[in-house]
Amino acid sequence: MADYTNYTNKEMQAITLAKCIHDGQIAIVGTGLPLIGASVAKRLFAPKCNLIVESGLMDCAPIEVPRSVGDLRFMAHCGVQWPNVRFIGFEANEWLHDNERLIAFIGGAQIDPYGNVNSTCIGDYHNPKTRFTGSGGANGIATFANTIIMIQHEKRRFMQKIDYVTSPGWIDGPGGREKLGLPGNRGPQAVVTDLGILKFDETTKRMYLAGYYETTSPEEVQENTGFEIDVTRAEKLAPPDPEVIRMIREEIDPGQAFIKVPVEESAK
Amino acid sequence: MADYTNYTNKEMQAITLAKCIHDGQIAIVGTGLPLIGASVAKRLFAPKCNLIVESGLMDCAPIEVPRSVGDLRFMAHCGVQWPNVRFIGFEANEWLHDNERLIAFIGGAQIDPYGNVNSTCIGDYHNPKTRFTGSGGANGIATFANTIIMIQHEKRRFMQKIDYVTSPGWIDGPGGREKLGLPGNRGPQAVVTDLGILKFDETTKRMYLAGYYETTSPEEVQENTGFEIDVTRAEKLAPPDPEVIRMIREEIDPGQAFIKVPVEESAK
Amino acid sequence: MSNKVCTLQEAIAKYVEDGDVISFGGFTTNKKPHAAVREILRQGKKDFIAIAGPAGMDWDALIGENRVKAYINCYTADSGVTNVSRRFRSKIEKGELIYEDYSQDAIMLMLHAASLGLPFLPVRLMMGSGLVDEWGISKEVRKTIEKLPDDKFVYVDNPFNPGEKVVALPVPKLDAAVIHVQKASPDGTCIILGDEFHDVDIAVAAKRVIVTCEELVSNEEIRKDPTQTRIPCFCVSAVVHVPYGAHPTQCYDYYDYDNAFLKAYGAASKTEEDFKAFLDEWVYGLKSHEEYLDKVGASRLTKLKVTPGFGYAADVSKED
Amino acid sequence: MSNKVCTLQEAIAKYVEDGDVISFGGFTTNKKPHAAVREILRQGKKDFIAIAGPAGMDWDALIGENRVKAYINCYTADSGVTNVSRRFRSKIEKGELIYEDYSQDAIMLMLHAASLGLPFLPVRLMMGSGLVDEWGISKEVRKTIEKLPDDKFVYVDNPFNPGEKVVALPVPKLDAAVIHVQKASPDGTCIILGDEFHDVDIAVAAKRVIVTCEELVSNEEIRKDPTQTRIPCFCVSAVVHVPYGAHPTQCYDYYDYDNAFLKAYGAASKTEEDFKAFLDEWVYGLKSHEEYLDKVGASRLTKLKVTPGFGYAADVSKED
Repeated sequence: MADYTNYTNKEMQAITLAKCIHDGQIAIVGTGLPLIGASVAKRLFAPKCNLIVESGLMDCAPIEVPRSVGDLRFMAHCGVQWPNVRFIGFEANEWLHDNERLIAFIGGAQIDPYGNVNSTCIGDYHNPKTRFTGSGGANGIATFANTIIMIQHEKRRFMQKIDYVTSPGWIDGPGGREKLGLPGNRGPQAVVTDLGILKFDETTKRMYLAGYYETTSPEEVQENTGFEIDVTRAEKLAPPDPEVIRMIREEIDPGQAFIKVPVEESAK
Repeated sequence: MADYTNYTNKEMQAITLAKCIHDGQIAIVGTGLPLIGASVAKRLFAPKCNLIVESGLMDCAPIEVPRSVGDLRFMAHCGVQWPNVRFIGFEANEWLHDNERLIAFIGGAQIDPYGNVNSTCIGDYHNPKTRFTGSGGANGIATFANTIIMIQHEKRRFMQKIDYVTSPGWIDGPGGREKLGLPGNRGPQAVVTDLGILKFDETTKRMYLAGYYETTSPEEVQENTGFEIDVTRAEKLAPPDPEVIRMIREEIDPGQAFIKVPVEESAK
Repeated sequence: MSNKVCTLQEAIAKYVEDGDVISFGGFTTNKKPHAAVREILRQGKKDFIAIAGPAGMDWDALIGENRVKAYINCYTADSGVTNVSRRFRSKIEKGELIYEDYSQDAIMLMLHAASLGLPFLPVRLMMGSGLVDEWGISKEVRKTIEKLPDDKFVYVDNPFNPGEKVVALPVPKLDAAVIHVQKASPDGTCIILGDEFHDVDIAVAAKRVIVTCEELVSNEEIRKDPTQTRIPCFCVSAVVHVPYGAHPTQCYDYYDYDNAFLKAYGAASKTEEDFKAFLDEWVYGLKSHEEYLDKVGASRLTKLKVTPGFGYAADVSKED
Repeated sequence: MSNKVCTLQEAIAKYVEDGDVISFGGFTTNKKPHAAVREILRQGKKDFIAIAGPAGMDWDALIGENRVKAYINCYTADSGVTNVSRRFRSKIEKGELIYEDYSQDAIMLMLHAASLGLPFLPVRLMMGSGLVDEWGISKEVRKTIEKLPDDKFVYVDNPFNPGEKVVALPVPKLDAAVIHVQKASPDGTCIILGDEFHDVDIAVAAKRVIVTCEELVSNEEIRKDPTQTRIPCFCVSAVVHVPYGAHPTQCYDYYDYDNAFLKAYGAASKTEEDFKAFLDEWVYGLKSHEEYLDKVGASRLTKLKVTPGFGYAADVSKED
């Protein structure tokens, strides 16, 4: 029998992402961890949630893990294969209609205390040390939808000031979005890392540690965060049910496209 | 044997319209006479012309005469069933690309010496004596495409000043379109009536009589035109080949949806 | 996925409100949601701000019944049957309708811009015409109608082409949209065959969307070939199974127009009295769409079926 | 209707010009017109103003070969294979590429606005981000590049909502577009299956349009079911029959991506030397698409065929 109690922080991260989706919500997912998380959510926590992707594929139910948001695996048996511009319009109209249904997952290379995210470059934009892909759909998503940010928890990524804002978060605190022309009633809801889950203070809009994994600690989170972070409200999150781990390893990502099974397990 | 020499002015008008389409052109047609004309053109004078309609149906080849631009008879076996906005974009891009392919047919209730057309109302716009449908696609067409105007030749329709400009023509002469923001290299090319064909002077952009039917005369045209019109350049147009009349009556509009066969003929 | 199937009565009662900014799908005599319009008439809903695309007897009847507070219009005729809808004409000639004219291009792009969520819409349309020279609804009157923008349009400069003046159009904020489609599933996913017209635009742009459908198919069935689907479930509030829901207009791949019916309406609508009698007979005198269908008659409906291979009710019986 | 069928060499030679403002269809690893891109590489065409939608190895290879004068971009990666395209990254890090970042939403809407013929495009996008704070190409440099607008964007007021500032984007003027479709007819009518992405937009917006297709069907055949067609003949300059023309990317209903090939490119493109060697082997060393297909190999291509009922190359051989 395979061992499903030896869960990894990455698996814990996927499950924590999954719990961010409320039942009945429409989750904008990409590939990778958010898709794994959304798949877990759809099977366990939020069976009535629906998945959409920024390329315009609405109401997806991939059987095999897609590699990109334009993948045929997303297209097969989805609800509608919309061109991208209709997705953009849908996203904007959800805000215009004051609907609270959208929850989106975005990633990045750097994040600041207000959840502003950089996925464009390290260093000066014009002479970058490292260049990434650019915005993709993330900027539009961060404009109109509530987001869950997914990022590796490292000091060099959690920075007081990031090099470039690809996807706006709460800018510099309360009222920050409005003054720049962004919808004020949308923004990042949580940051899910390999160490825990961070949320934003309702008053200050600054990040605080809301939960950490059994295998991590508030201290470890602070050590890996490049700015002062409030850990006083943090709770230890319960470990995952082995059945959930089994589901991820055997059903959702059997090819280990995005989550590697621990070595002792895969060597078995 | 049916008599195909007893052609009517309406049939002559359809044939004159047909000759306005050059081979290889894309004709924007509605229903009624322009469609009859375009069908004649496609069969005889311009076999490589294509028909499109403002509802977005591209490259139509109706077998039975459609009653409206959204008719299933236009949709069946057309090239593409575009939504209307793509038609609008296509029309605008033909101008942006400096293509000279489009030729459009529009109708109206009133026309002035510069080919400005009213299809909205008789009398004051706010308190009209008679209200018509409104613009439909005609305004956009008159903005971006060269047009052929089809109208009954009556004094009350050919006016020095029309009650409302639904579809702009040459406005008030040379430079008139440009100064109002309209493409200056597009505009009305001819007016085809039940009495003849009128064109626009290259220098003054004012209407003149270019041709009249065997059954009419320059004098009759002037009598039925509510403004001074130059008839000195007018030529008598050759009568139609009986074969063309046969084609209209037997093949193109056998149900007499838009062109009535003369009474002695239909009573036969 | 939630099940949105309900009766036509329930759908109209719940998702169409007095005073709504509302738009209908279809094009003059093609795929107009007439069954839903008849139910709107029956339920007495009123005070609409109509963003009428190419309209016909749908809006003409509502205008005739004084249900329209402001009519934003580009074309109103059951084209090919009447050259202008008669109640529309009559109310305007009598000064009893508040109306605004745009070109069809402008209105279709405005609805499209709404579906794209644009803040406003700059176009090179309507210039040099009465459509910019005349405002059907003055700024003063507009200010008294809450859901109408204060301006019909505004000239703005093209920031990328100095000196070029273009027309900025307002983007409508639709409260409700009603469309008729060929197939829908209980969750609201829709298949539209033939020209979609502006149906997808208004389904995305409106807050409340009613879909009437020829065939109700399972959520699983409708996902078998997503190259055919056009509207995702998220956009739809109610799904109503209404066979012949577009009668007397056409429905691609299903049925042709009922020209005799349209002609009868065209004739009746010439006078107030005949119009009222027509509605009494075909709308108010009937409790439901089912009664309407029975009154139209099964054999008459059967004759409207499209001829396979033609897409309309062609008479091929005399073919050699 | 004119016959527009020609060879890939002829199409690229005639309809793609040095200095073109150009856009390709498809989405990262789906339906990219790679055969055409390889021919563009072979013919030495250059100095492109690229309006790159979600790009991958298509634009990465052209950037690596210094064919791009200005790169208007939102995303460049064969996503799922490389997290960023390596020549793109390298050229930027070395300061050897003139580039501008927009969000994907912005670029897709800009191409759509071009297809609609809008004079400019107001959006509520990119605000509060580096996308408005930083200009990749300064106004000064823009003025030296004839076919680029002088401004990346301009803030304008929403004339219908006093006080609201929105972002006005320029509408690109495309000289050329290249798309790959499932079926086309000699006159240029196209069937696109699966997500059309921005393919129809660029086909309408561009002055010259090259269509490569999996299957060339007759003008009559393609009109049998116009619910499937997406692009009318009028928009197309050249039709080229190029089976597997999107390889190594996907083509809905036809074949899956060749992941090993994409991975090989991803690895090779990490260094200038390996990148050059890869192109020598797979582009310059081959005279035509036919030679390319033979080199890829028939059995390898066969394995990519989509599994009926799945839409991708699913392994159903182990099903119970």
